[in-house]
Amino acid sequence: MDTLLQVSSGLFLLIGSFLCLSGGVGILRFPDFYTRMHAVGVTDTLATAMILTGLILHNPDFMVDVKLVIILLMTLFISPTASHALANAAMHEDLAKQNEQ
Amino acid sequence: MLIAATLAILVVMIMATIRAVMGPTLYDRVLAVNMFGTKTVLLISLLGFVMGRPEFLDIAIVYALINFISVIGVLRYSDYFTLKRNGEQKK
Amino acid sequence: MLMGLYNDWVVVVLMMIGFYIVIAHGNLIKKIVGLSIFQTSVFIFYISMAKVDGGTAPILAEGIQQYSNPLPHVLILTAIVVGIATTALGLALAVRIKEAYGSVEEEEIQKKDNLDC
Amino acid sequence: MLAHLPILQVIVPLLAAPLCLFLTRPRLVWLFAIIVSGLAFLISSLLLQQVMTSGTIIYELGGWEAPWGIEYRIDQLNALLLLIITAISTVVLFSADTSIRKEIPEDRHTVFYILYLLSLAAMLGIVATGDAFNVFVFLEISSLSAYALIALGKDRRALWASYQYLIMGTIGATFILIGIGLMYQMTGTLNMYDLSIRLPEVEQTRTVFTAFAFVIVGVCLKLAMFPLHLWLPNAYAYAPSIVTAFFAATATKVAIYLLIRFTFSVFAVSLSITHLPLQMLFVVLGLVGIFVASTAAIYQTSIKHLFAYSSIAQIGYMIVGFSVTSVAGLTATLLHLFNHALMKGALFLALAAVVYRIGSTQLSQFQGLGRQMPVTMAAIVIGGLSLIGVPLTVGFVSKWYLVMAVIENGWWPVAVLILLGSLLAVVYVWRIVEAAYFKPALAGTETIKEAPLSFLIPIWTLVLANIYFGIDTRLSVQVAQAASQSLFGVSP
Amino acid sequence: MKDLLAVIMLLGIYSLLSASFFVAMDAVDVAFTEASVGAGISTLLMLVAITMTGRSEHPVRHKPLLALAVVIVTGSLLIYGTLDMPYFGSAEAPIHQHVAPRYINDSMQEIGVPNIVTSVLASYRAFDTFGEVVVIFTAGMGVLALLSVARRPVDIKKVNSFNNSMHEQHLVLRIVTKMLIPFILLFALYVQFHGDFGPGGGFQAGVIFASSIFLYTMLFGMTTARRLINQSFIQILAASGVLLYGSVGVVSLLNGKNFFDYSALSSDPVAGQHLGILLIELGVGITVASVMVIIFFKFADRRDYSPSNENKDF
Repeated sequence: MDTLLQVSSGLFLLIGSFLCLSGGVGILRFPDFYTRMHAVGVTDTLATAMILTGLILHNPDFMVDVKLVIILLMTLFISPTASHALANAAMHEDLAKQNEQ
Repeated sequence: MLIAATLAILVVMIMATIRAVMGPTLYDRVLAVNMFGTKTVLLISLLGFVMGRPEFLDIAIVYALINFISVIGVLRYSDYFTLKRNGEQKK
Repeated sequence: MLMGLYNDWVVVVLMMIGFYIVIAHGNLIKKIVGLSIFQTSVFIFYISMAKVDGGTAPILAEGIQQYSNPLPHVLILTAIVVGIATTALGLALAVRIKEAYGSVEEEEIQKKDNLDC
Repeated sequence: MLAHLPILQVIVPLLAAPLCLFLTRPRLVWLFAIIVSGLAFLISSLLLQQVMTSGTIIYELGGWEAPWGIEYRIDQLNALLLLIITAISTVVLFSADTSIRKEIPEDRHTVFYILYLLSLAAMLGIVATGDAFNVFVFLEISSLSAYALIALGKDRRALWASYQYLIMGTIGATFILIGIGLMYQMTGTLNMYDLSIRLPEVEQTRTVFTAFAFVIVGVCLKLAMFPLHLWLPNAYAYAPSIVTAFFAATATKVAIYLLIRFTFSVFAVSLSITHLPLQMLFVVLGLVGIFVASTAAIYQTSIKHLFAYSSIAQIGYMIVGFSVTSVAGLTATLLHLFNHALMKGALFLALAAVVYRIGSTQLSQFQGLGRQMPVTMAAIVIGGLSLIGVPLTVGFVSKWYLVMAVIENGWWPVAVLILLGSLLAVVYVWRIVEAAYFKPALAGTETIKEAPLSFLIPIWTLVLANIYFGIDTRLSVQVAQAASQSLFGVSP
Repeated sequence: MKDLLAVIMLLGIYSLLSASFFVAMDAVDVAFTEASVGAGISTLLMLVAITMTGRSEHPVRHKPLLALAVVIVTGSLLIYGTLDMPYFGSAEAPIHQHVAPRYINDSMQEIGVPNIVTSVLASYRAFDTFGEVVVIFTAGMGVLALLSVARRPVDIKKVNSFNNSMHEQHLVLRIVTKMLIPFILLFALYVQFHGDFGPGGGFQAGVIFASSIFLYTMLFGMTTARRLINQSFIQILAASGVLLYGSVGVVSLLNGKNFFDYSALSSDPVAGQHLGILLIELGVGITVASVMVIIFFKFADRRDYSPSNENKDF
């Protein structure tokens, strides 16, 4: 049971790190803002969820797990909202520019 | 595995910083800062485990909150500039 | 020596970057940003001296022998508060200066002052 | 309650400041502030008496003994400073209500008194404490309230002066913080007394040298010592007159105190003077400061600027006396510190009265004022004579002691230069006298009346003190001597 | 970097980085504070300030050689000073030998609080912390003195319509924020009262509490927020926080002990210490939260009503 937990925790962390890195490559290499936004927005949320799940599996202490779950929930709420707000603001600015032209 | 994940996050943080410095638009920077913030949250949680005292996750919660608030702040006040500029141009 | 002190040298470089921004830039907001960097670097300097190899955070728990030094942490908590207080007041002054002079550039303000005299 | 006097000294004004917010009318706040300041004055006189009879008082805050907790350590030097600060503050406050009515909008009066009390309490805290980090904290309270008070000035240049002061002051404070950090790293303690015991063991290290340099530069920034004085003239000239009177008489004194405390108590004399070329450096900077600032004072067109530059010159005298590093030299510095507070308090308060009547301190506006405001102008003249160092005024006493101390050390040229510096003071004081008494009044100024009593009484209290302590020097000299002897560890 | 907005964001990153460094250096309390203050509050204040002072910086014309010289001299002096310093992390350094061991070994018996930083902060060096609260109070009063505006708004309607147009587009944000705010407030309370056992305490709690109000204000507008929070009430609150802290000291004075000697508060010294720490942390929290709100509101007020905006078309 213990080894199973350890192995699955490691697996989650691995996937999380991979997603993180791909997001990082995305923010550097993609050509314009919206594509970068896509790269970051998707991987950020998923990678965070993966790594935090990995940590939860890693740790048997109840209090710590509760806090990790809270962080997880908060990221699930906050990350997409922030991405949404950002994209929204960028869209508005673009629209404003087009109107001028 | 924990250490590998920490290193991966550090690398991503460097990437985000590069984007934040390069820009070119304001929104790219905000995006990079936001990404940097979420990665800091992860880094703090991981560091707690690496150092063997994972009780201090409260800090990570604060980071998540502050990150959200500062993104909202930047957007809110950059709106101010955009609207002000548009207003001036209309005149 | 290199291994023992590299950390302090990095801090010194950071401090001096902040210090340079304060005295070399003419924009009032940027000066405050510089002050902020300068102070934060001093905080890093204090905190790094508190670290003990193999120590952990100074919150007592069973089975831990070695703790880092809590006193610099306390001092820096106070200093952070002082820093934010200074920043707030400096920004308030910058805002008032903008209203009174119509600019936050050191050169322009001095030019307008010389006209007054 | 007598045992708790050291802490009450600081805590009474400190807790009174937030209480002001509960009072509804600015007038009430003013009365309250006077009462509090008077109470602080009473406490400081009791403290001085106690220290003179029974020696150093130690007060452990929170009941924790010294290197672990924070302690207040009051010796003769601190007690003298506490007395000066509270006395000046109380006298100045008497005219505050009348003066700020003209200079500050009504809705800021309460905030003004709160900041004033905070500034007072913070200066007392800096002087009373025996803990190096506590000095930093209170230094910041006093600086923050000073920035805000200066920015309340009517002219827009007050804002700019205040901003420059904020930048310089924060750099200075951060330098002090770095210095304290380095000292702490070498000794492991923050308590000044403990530091003075543990520093000699490591005094040869480069780290302690750097720590000393940073603390001294930081304090000198706050002190406005000669090459670092650039923020001071504008800050004094554009602040509300009452604020100028209070700060000119006290703020630089607190910085001098810190300089003395750090060089003589914390770093032993052997380290600060023997190992470093500090003595020469200070003498030269002090003398250059006297000449540059006095010359600058002569060319000013605004009297507030004139006296601000003269303050920088007077700091030069204190630095010279201090760099002699003998009991006599330090006595002269302390005497001058006390006397200069009296002179500048009187002078700037008189200027506040002039501002109240004519709304300006330009020299050209002073024409004929000798006849229109005879009592105020007489005070300015006596204060000016005291600045020059004419016998029967306090200025003479301290210059006398200073010259004697310098000669005792065999520095003849320095003594001559000090006297030459006084001649420059004659020139700038004469310019005021000339304008006020020997020029016809400007057209349309016939209606100017003498200043109201709320100004005249405090001004003349200070002027009479100027004369009294110029004639009867027993009290001031005795305390100054006792303080400098205790700093050098000589038993009286 | 001529765009100040970008500069401020990078400053935020620097602050976050240094806070992560503090965690790595075991200074959890400091990291907590630096994150909420450096990355949160000061970034926000700077953002508000540049909406009033302008976003771009003029190029520097002259070459700042003097500044460079000063910086190099100072820097080399510091490097020179580091040469004799104890090495990084060495347990033999004087600071780990002299004063600190007592805090680490005896604070549990003397004060009974597991977080050593809290016990040093709130009891051994309580007076420093009192000074810290007064610093914050002074800053609040200073901002009040500098930025107060007369009650008369320039054109309240215009300002409001401008603000509203900004909020309408943020429907999603508003809903998420409404869900988050109660949680943030709860978390602030947790930090406030959990400071004895883990990282946190009055200062951090105050900042978190204030930042939830900032969030609300940014999304729902000043007018709504002002309906919620009365200005003079919040000033009184700031003062009473300082007074609460001070009065704990006064009570111990009246009981014949030294100022801030909490053992006077109860018959059992350790219980007295505990009570004292609880009370002063509460005082700190109240003052910090209310002063932060005062400062933020004054800045925002100034922008909406300032005379320099009078003629501008919003």
